[in-house]
Amino acid sequence: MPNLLEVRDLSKRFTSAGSAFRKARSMHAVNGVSFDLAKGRVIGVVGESGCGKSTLARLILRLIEPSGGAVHFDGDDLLAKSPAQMRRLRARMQMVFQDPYSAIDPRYTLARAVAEPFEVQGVTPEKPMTDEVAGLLEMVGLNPGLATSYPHQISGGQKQRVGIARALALRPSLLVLDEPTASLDVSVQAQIIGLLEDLRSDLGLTYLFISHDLSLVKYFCDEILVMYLGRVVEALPDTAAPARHPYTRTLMESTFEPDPKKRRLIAPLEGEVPSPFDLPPGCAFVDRCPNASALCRSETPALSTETGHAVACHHPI
Amino acid sequence: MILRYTFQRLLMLIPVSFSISVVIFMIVYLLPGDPIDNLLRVGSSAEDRAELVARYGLDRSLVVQYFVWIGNMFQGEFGQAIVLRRPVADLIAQNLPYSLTLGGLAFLFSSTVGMALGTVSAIVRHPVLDRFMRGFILLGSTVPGFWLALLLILLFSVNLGWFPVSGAGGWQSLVLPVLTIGFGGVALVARVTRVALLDAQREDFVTLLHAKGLSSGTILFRHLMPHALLPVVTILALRIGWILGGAVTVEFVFGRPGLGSLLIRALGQRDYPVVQACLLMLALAVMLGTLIGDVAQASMDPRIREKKS
Amino acid sequence: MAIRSLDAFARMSIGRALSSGIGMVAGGFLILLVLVAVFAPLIAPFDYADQNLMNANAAPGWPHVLGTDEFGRDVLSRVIYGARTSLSVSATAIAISMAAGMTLGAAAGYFGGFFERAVMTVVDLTWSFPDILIALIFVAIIGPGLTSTTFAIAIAYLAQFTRLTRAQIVRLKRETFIEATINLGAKPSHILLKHLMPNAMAPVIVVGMLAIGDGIVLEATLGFFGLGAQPPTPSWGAMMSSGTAQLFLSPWVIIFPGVAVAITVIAVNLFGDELIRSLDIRDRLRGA
Amino acid sequence: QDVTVAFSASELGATAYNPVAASNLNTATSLIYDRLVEQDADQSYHPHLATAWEETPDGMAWTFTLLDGVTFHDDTPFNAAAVQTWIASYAGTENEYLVEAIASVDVVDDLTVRFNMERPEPNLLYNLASAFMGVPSPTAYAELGEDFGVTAAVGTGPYELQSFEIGLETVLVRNEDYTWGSDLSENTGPGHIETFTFREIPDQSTAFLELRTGGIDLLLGVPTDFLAILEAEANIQIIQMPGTGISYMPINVTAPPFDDILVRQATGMAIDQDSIVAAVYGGVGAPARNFLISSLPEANVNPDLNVRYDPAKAGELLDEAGWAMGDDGVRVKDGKQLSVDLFTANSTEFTRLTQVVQAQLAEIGMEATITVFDSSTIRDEYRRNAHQLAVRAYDWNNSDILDWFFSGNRVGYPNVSMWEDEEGQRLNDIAMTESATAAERVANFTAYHEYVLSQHLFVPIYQPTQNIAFNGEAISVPDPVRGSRFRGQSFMDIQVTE
Amino acid sequence: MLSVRDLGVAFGMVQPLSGVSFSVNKGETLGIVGESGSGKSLTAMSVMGLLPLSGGRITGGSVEFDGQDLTKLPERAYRKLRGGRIGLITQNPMTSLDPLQKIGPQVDDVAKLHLGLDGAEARARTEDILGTLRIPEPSLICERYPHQMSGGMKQRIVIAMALAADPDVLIADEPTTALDVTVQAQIIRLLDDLVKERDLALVLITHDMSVVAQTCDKIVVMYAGRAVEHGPVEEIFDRPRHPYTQALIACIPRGLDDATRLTGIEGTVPTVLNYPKGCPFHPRCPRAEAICATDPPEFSVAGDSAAACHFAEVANAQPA
Ligand SMILES: Nc1ncnc2c1ncn2[C@@H]1O[C@H](COP(=O)(O)OP(=O)(O)OP(=O)(O)O)[C@@H](O)[C@H]1O
Ligand SMILES: Nc1ncnc2c1ncn2[C@@H]1O[C@H](COP(=O)(O)OP(=O)(O)OP(=O)(O)O)[C@@H](O)[C@H]1O
Ligand SMILES: [Mg+2]
Ligand SMILES: [Mg+2]
Repeated sequence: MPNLLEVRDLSKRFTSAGSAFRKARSMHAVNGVSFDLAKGRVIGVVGESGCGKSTLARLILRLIEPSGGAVHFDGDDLLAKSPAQMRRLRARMQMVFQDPYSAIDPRYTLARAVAEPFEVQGVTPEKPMTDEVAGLLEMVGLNPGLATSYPHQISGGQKQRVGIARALALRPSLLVLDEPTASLDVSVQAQIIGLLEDLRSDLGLTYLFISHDLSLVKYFCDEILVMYLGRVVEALPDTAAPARHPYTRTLMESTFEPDPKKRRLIAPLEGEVPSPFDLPPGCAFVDRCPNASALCRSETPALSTETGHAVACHHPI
Repeated sequence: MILRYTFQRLLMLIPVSFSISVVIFMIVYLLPGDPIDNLLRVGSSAEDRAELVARYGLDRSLVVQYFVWIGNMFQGEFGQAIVLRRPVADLIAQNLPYSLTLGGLAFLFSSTVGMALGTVSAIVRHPVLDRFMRGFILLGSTVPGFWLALLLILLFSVNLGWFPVSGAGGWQSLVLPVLTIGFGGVALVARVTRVALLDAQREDFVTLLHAKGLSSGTILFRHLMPHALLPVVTILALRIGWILGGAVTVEFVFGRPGLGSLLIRALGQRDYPVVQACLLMLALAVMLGTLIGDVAQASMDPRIREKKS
Repeated sequence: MAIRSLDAFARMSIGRALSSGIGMVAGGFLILLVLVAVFAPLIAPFDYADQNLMNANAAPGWPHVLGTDEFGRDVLSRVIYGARTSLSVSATAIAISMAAGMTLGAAAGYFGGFFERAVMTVVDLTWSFPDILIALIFVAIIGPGLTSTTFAIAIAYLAQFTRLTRAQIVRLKRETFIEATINLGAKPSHILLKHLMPNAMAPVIVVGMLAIGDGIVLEATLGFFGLGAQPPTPSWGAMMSSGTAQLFLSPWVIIFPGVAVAITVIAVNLFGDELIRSLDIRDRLRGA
Repeated sequence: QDVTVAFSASELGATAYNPVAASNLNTATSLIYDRLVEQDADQSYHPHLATAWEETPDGMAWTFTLLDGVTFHDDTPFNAAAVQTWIASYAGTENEYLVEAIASVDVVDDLTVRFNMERPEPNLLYNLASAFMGVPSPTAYAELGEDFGVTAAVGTGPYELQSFEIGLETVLVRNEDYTWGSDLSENTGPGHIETFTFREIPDQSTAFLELRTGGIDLLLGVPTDFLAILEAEANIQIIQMPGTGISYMPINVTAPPFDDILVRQATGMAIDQDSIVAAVYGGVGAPARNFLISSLPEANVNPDLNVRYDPAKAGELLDEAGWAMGDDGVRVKDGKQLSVDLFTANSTEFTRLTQVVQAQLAEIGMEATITVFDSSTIRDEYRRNAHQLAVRAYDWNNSDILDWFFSGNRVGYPNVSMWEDEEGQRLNDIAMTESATAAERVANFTAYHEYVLSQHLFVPIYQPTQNIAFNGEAISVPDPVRGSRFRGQSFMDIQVTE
Repeated sequence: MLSVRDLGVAFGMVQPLSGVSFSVNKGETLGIVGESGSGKSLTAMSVMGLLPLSGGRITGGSVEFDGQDLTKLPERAYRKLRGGRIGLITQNPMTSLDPLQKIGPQVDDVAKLHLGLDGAEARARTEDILGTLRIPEPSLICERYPHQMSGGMKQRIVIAMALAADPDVLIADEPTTALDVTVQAQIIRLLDDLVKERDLALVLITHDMSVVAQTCDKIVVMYAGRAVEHGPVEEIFDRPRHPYTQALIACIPRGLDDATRLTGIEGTVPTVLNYPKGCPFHPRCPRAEAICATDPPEFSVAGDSAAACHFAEVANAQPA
């Protein structure tokens, strides 16, 4: 399978505005992230809040400008595109957002929201617009009768479906899903995940799936990237692969099984997540790592280029 | 911490003050008419005029005039009033106390009464009281000041004879002006207090305070009030300039001196130095108000203290 | 822009505002008032400028229902025509102020950075300065009359609209749907005109509505200083400023326009409150 | 023992108690300073600091004998030397015109001075009686310089300046040493009242209420429209005195359509002075027919020149001038409507009067648009020649006011009519400088006045009365009031009622 | 220790909670699970007697604590219990502390109020408790403001406040929802330890079935303002009898045994304003019949557990 997406050494540095009294502080929200995503695959990105997952998604879609690195989409170097070219390209790479509640303009009817992609791209759909909209709504499991509703009249799960319909309107090949179910109830989350699975097989979509829920990622994805404070610390080639980075291990142990018979002994409390503004030298996980050594404190481990299962650790398990 | 913060805010005011001073300086040149004309004897010659122009330094370039002016201002040297023929500083010194007393009292009145009303209406959620408050607040923003002043005079001075109609004599002469200015302020402060308290009551931490077993009174005074104070302080601080200069109407009706009246009068007579000095004083008050507001907020709210420093 | 913005959403809200009891009464009164102002020549029983010195200061009665003033002019007719002046001055001023404030605020909010800081500093200053002083300075610069009153009121309220619009834009810019629309490949103009502005508008329009009330009061105050409408054009403010002595001689000359101002402003406020409630934008008004 | 007085509206805003240099003085000035002579209501002159005077037959010298034993508030003596320094101090001031005719002052002896004249000046006594010729202490005057009249004011008057807050109030305290009151007052010794507080109340309505509620005891200058209300109040008494001024409407002769004398004449005939007196002023005061108050002999002009209401004639004149009546009641000429600007100052009295004028102009087909200005801006407008018609008033009881308002030297302001005319200037010069005797002066001014009238430069409207109201329960006021105005001499006789 | 019987709550005309029963003993953890809006927090508020704050009232049932019915307790006495013998931990640590006050005094208050300690004693106790919660350098933390701390730290402070007066019952309303998984694990462990060490009765409210499975002894499943099933945790997970419970368990993605496919539950969660008549779940229930739409089901007891379903027995026959 050819790669639909190739991300190389992507970085983003945020700088807080300094003033006469305060030094400008900067942080790496995303630091040297590289991976490939083959057509038709689903890659999952997990990590704790603030580790840079959403920033990564925005960088890939070039919604924000990276500080370094490269993104190739279907062979095109995205960063070399002019704004106008970029706008056209967007039709092929879409995103579903974490918060369905604010993902639709409150003044737009669902029909108008779903038709907006065509308007924006200047594309005339094959069918009449109303039919096209109805078709899209049906595709995501919504009653086309809802077309005249406003967002505030429908539930969160339904809003998320509208968000997906909008993203799919222009037949993209890549869909970036940024925690699409995080703000939904479990029963609704299951609906949406089911829908995404169906769409993937029906439309041959490629997904970049972002989540903080390891079990969900394991359920949904083919490969998994584990991020910690802006870096990819481990790239699991498949969901069954055993964790080799201590952080991934911690993450897995913190995830409970939905089965009272499989209770586990939770490891005792460990240190705090360091502030991204002043990371310790060396490995960022060092303060919470049981295996930390002097080397870990001085040298940042690189993501091993070892084929298949890459890990950024001096002492992988 | 607070000192440092205050100092930083002060430094930040420098560029702002500079731009304001330029604006003020320019406003005066936008005014039609010429104070020299007011000053010239009728039928006097061009030389007389040139002489006066030179005497007041109006013949130099605007930039030079500006720097001379701002330099003088810095030394507290407000110059000589052209029409009123006395040091501007004297005029300010004469009028400012009136503005400060009136403004201060109105300020005190509207903040205390307003906060009390707002608090009561926020905690006693009674439909009748609610309607009364709404009506009162509405009235406060509805009735033009001069109109209210007239009605107050009619009632308290003419019919009841409790307070003098006008003037700046003893405390009695302050009552009606303070009431007039304070009325709108009371409504404003009451509204802000009420909203802020109701907002604060909805915060999660309040639930937890109740869950700790604290009494409603303790929660109100120890925890909710500080939160309600924040916006009230902001509003009040912003109104310092307002109260000093915005009392013109009231000063006019009650025949009181004050910064506002002085400004209006000087404006009418095109007395540049006085206009400039008055505007500068007001701008200073406004900036001081913002500063006080910011510092007060920062001293009450650790989050602000940190974010802004 | 204001008319176009009356989309289905806004119509719904106005409908909802009108459907509450208070909202209906207040809204009905305002509509009536506008009609009176527009059709003043048809409604007013007399010419507002016709003097009849022999019948000056006549008490309310017949044919002068609200009495006559010191020139024997019909007070009712003057109050009716005064609605015209007061409403149109205030509404025009607020419209100008709103247009300018929205442009400035949107630009400041959208572009941010130094431009934003510069705009906001200036605008904040005009805000914390007493509005009556701003008005008086303005009148001093361009001279008395309705034009200058209009501009003075417009300037006095500029800050409010600028701040509000900016706050809305800044808030909206962070909303997911904006990012989503950018991600669809939308141009900045599309974002600004189709999403940001329409969404920012609702609270600005409501505040504008409320400001019309304040504008009427400010017009009245300027009238009190003799700086508003020039005689014999009636304006409520000018009529109210006839002085205390008039309260003894012919109180109706002062009382009726005063009552007109009070009722109108109260109606504007009540209706505005109702709109705020039905648009559910109370929180959005607070931030600014 | 304290009496509070409110100034009349026209007296507000005096910036200094400096009779020599100030352009604006108020009644309190007349209590701080004494004048050499006083003028009574019948225009006769009475001795005060000068006990006697004598004019040489050719009018080229005046000798004044001064009162003995007079001291200034700073205890320096009042004598011939003081008068000499004082007259000299007018040089270069706004009020220099008052002493223009005096070439030099000789000290004859300690209590005798001689004024050597440039030219005969029949108006000299009038000038000396004016408030602007109160005598300040030369020592203090030299010492204080610019501050004279601001921080301190030193005269010989019955009251001393205790405090002066500009625009607010002036407090005067009794001069206990005073024994030299003029014969216009009953009381020539120290005043009956210990302290006079003069307040500046800008809003007439407020002043009225203050009087009504006892906040003030005496209100100088009651607007005529308040008279009816005041009369209804039991405790308030009113004194009416003949007025010393005229309300009128200057016409800008340089601004079309008023460059056409026919239009100007017609405009004059549009104003119904009688009905204005009756309706606007409730019959108090008198219609003005020409530019001078009727008590001045120069006001007796050829009756044909007096301005009278005659709308029919006005219409004819306008027709003749080519302004035909249009359908909407506004006259038209060459497709242009007869629309003019009518300026007025920002005070209730003026705006009222102006609105009536506006309505009366409409009757003859002239549409006037009113603009209300504050007094300073309106002056700028005149200077800019931006006006057409205006409603104004002046307060002056001497015919030299004609020179003030119509001299070609003062076009713009105060010559609001913008009138420059050779013949007019010639008559003006004669009247001002070439009259040797009083009778000659009257004749010259009458001629000038008549010429001015013939040019239709203004429309006279109204001669107000001076109205003084006081709280009869608190004070008593001399009756009848002597002097041309209610000032110093009358205050001497004010007493507190028991 | 604490037992709730047939609790009902109303706000004006709406009745968002009815028929909730459960009980919990010392050393026991009770889990209350349910989706958003199902009434979990309302239950907690009712027990704390804090409903009047939001304008609600208890319309029926009882809340028995240590033998007395709290619903009849006067406010003054209730205040002694709150924070004293019953502690509350709220959902969002970010907003649960007064941002304008330092941490120390906020925690001190509890000991001062309920244990009658003076300032220094209360502070000593505060530092002590913060220490047991493994907060480093308690004395320094006491001088900090809430905004200076991480979410996990704040949640521990809230727990410290709940523990300061040595309560018998702790009610934790979604104590970990706002936290990251690693932090969640720490907090859960902490609560677990506390139950064991202090012999606490813990009511753990959550929407996360995995958390319940990890920590609870008993659970109550809530749906649309009603308890639909309750019983020992193993039993409910092994043999859920209510179709809703079954569906809920089926909704959990189990990454490792990748056999099932997630479909979710058809339809949407009803809101307070349109709670269905009869069985609240019937519009979404695959097994619903006519009776479900009309008659609210009674609890059918089987062993220690009970399910409110007309077809509980049938359901039990074919576990999910
Ligand atoms: N525009 C921005 N300016 C400054 N800092 C930013 C910006 N956007 C994100 N950050 C910071 O970058 C870091 C990563 O943020 P990001 O939103 O990518 O995290 P995340 O992994 O998506 O977290 P979550 O799970 O909470 O969504 C955070 O510390 C955040 O504060
Ligand atoms: N003050 C109130 N007035 C009216 N209804 C209320 C009020 N508070 C809560 N409700 C309603 O009661 C129902 C239960 O709310 P509750 O907060 O207990 O749900 P929850 O299960 O805790 O949900 P979540 O998981 O979102 O916290 C909700 O549908 C809510 O709409
Ligand atoms: Mg994110
Ligand atoms: Mg809850």
